[in-house]
Amino acid sequence: MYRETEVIQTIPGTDEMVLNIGPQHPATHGVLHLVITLNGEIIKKVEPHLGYIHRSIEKMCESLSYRQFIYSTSRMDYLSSHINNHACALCVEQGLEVEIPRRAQYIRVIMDELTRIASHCLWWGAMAMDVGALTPFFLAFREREMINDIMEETCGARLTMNYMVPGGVMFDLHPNFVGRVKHFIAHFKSKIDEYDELVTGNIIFQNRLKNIGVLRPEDAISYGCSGPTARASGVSCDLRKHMPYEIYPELQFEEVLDNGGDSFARYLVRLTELRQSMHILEQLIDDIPEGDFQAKTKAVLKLPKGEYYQPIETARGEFGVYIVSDGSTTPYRIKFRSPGFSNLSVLDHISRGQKIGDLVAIMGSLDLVIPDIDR
Amino acid sequence: MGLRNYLSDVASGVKSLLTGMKVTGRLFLRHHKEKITQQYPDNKDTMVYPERFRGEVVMPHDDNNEHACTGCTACELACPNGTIKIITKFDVTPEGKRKKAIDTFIYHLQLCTMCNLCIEACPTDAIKMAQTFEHSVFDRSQLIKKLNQEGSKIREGVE
Amino acid sequence: MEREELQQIITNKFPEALAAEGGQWLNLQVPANLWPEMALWLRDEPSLACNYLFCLTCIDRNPDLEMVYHLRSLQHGHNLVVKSVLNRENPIITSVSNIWRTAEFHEREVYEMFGVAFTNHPDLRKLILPDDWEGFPLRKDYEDPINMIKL
Amino acid sequence: MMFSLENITNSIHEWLYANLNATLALIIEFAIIGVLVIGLFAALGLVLIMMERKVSSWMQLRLGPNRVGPGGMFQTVADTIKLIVKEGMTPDRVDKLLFNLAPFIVMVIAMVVMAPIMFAKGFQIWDINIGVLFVLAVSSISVIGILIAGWASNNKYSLLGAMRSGAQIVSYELSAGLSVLAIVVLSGGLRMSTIIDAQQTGWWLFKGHIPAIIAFVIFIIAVTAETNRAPFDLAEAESELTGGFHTEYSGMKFALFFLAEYVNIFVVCAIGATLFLGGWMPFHIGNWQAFNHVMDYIPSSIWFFGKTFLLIFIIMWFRWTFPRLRIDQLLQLEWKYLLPISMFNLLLATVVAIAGWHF
Repeated sequence: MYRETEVIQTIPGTDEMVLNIGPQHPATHGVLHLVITLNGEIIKKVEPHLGYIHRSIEKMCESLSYRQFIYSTSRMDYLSSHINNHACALCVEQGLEVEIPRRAQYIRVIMDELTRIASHCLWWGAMAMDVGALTPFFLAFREREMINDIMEETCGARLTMNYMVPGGVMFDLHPNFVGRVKHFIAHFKSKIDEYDELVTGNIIFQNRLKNIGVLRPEDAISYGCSGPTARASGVSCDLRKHMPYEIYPELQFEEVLDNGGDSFARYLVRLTELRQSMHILEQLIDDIPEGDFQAKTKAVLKLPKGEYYQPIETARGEFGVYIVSDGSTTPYRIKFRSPGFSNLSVLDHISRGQKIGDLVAIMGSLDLVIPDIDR
Repeated sequence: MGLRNYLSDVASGVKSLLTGMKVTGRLFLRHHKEKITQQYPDNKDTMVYPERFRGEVVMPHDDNNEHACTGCTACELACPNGTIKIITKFDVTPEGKRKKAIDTFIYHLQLCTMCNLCIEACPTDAIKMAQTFEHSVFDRSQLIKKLNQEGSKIREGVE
Repeated sequence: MEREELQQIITNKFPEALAAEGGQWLNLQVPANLWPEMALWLRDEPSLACNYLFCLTCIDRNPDLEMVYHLRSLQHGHNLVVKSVLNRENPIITSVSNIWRTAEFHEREVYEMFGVAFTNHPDLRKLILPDDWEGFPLRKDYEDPINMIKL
Repeated sequence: MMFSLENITNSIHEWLYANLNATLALIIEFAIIGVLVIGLFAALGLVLIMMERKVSSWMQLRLGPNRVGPGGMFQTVADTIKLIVKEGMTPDRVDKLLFNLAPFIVMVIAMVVMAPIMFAKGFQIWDINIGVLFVLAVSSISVIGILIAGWASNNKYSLLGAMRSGAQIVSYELSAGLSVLAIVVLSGGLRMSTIIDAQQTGWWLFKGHIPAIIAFVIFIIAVTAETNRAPFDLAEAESELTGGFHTEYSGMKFALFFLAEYVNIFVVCAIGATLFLGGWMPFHIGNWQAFNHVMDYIPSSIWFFGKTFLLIFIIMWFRWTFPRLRIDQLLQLEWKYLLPISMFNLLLATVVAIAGWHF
């Protein structure tokens, strides 16, 4: 009746065992596969195995024209697809040397900031869910849904908009757009305090994140971290300030920095960035200049022979588009420098010695989007 | 000193927890007024679809079963995924000239990413995006669509 | 720092580094054997302090392979592109993962996509592709009749 | 009172003993009780799962289940039917005996704990003289069921979940016991009926001064942890361990774990209601004769279930508000905060009881 069964294997000679987290796991938000070595609850090593959603977008883009390849970047970091498209459009414009109409610049920046808010909202909900609180997720979606509706009305899609085209934007703003954004700002201002009450101040939440996954500034730089992940370690790297594009130099906003370096600092930086994005939106929404929304470009775009790199600040960090052109209608080589790829590489370094629950919290605070990592 | 810290820790911790419970308690009492989810198939009649929403490429035909597509294949070239395939034929006009026209406008919905580039590329506004979005079918071949209707021809005056 | 000034400093130290004309940033062509020494110097030289490797990739310049390193100095705010041409048949270059840790992942990606072998890399395995994958997908001569659909 | 559960049980008891011989009567009584407990078990599962889903949906501004029956009332019935007809899978490399045994252990323990609970005035299965002690003793066995489930599954997630659960339940048993002891000291008895009778003039929560209030708070926290509920749901920890100790379970075996969880909540809340809120005792205010009289008209079973469900609601409220603790924080909370406080509190309660400072 009783049968001797195989027991869970440990690494010979140690008390350590290997645990596969993912590719299907609630905490990995997608298909990230982590092979972690555990001693009890303590993490000894984290080894990411990527590629479950690798589509080789870089190779695909080599056969697409400069208008066509932009859409594929929405499928990388799908939470900030506008900003990815923006980077591609900017990179092509850099090669074409076209002047973008001022109205288009305003629209682009507004869309970028709305996307950033939507992305951070989703992150906030997912982060709270990672540490076990389920209600914030729905509150975050309430706000995100408003942005999605605005996007749907103006851009025609909710997630993968493909609204940015070389030379400007695809359509003009919808007549309702300004009113709806203003309504959103007023709504969100009253709700963001609820976020603080429900999650930020909560002692369990704070204890789960404080002093967990501490990333020192020199490590953040060495590992190539960018965006809120690096800024939470005190590394000033906001490309909107350091390598400004569009109308960012004219705007009043602060680069959010924190010196904590732990998960809670990353959390606070993102939450403050939400407020900064609102501040940017408030400056822009009232005086969008009249004019063209798209510069005149040729039907078939050809970039002069050369190399173009365009970095942009997405919700997750520095997204770079590196186009090598041989003068034909399609790029010779495209490299997408995705923020998630570098931010993921730091995971092993900062989660060693922490517990499984902490690993989940650290992954949440790094705000990883898996298609962005795999490309 | 140690005891005092200990007690103030406990007090501030409890306070933060009660603040959180206040928020969810407030939401609980407000639940009948505010709903963030929708009963999707039930509210279909009252749902408003934004006119720019991109669900599927369609070719509008007027009452005389005429469309505006000249068969220039600009959309086919603009499409990044090979979604559109246009088969052209040559019509003979009343004046006896041979004129290029579409025979079949094939649209592979299963490949389409709704990027809107074909609509932007179309010089005659012959195709547009429809607001439908329920495209699930049991057989993938049903997603290959012929956009021009049977017996349709090009509208007069469209070049 | 101005581009000319930057070029001056580097070519004084490494006369073999050839600066290319044009491009948005200073573009240097470096022999592969010189690269590890130069990389360390680029990071540690206080006037350059290129401490942030933000992009590492490879280009298949048929027939050669070309490694591209994009460097930024977070203190001084200048950017720098370093390139190194490798032999297609036997592409070997020293890893810079001990200088910039981010290179560890990026080099693994380049290794599987282009087949560039990085010496001194701590863990040179395939990162994205399955372990039994054959061929280097991002090379121009890569053919895969099943997975690549020509439109 | 015209309607009383006490009269019904007494008349059944007398009729059985008058018409049948003693052994047969006892067997029939056992059978009746067995059917009632299983019925209550099923009914509680359905009601509590429904309640959980509605409470969670309302706190999250969702609609919640609303398809099956009016207002989604029969959703859990439909779910239960689904779980019953599902294939009960036993994975290949598990320890089959223990794997299949574990859900039953957990369920049986949840049922046994119901024995000394007084559901209404005079309506109780077994007024055992160590009532409270019995509950504490038996409910702590449930950790064995969880440990067996986690070990037998031969899954690393299950094992981690079970080990966490073991550490957690064993620790929190202490402060739950100590907070219960505070009330035992005040009432002067372990028997459930003694404790309830001691609250004739007022519930312990109100007349027990500070020690009773502290004991109540600690009790609620400790039993939340003991029943593996969020924020102490480390044994399941969905975002960390996918399903924790029941990762490998499906179908009816999973349903038994699920039901046992909810019945355990009911049981601990019933104990809480009995100890701190006077069980079936109506709410009385000092000398307000008219008010007290109106309160007396409400049946005792409604008082009991009302109080129990209030406590269940609070525990559900916790779940949908708080993030989960980490395992070391969980143990830290117990050993650094709850245990010292409850020990001190027991001392305080003893002083209050000896000095007779309570009302």
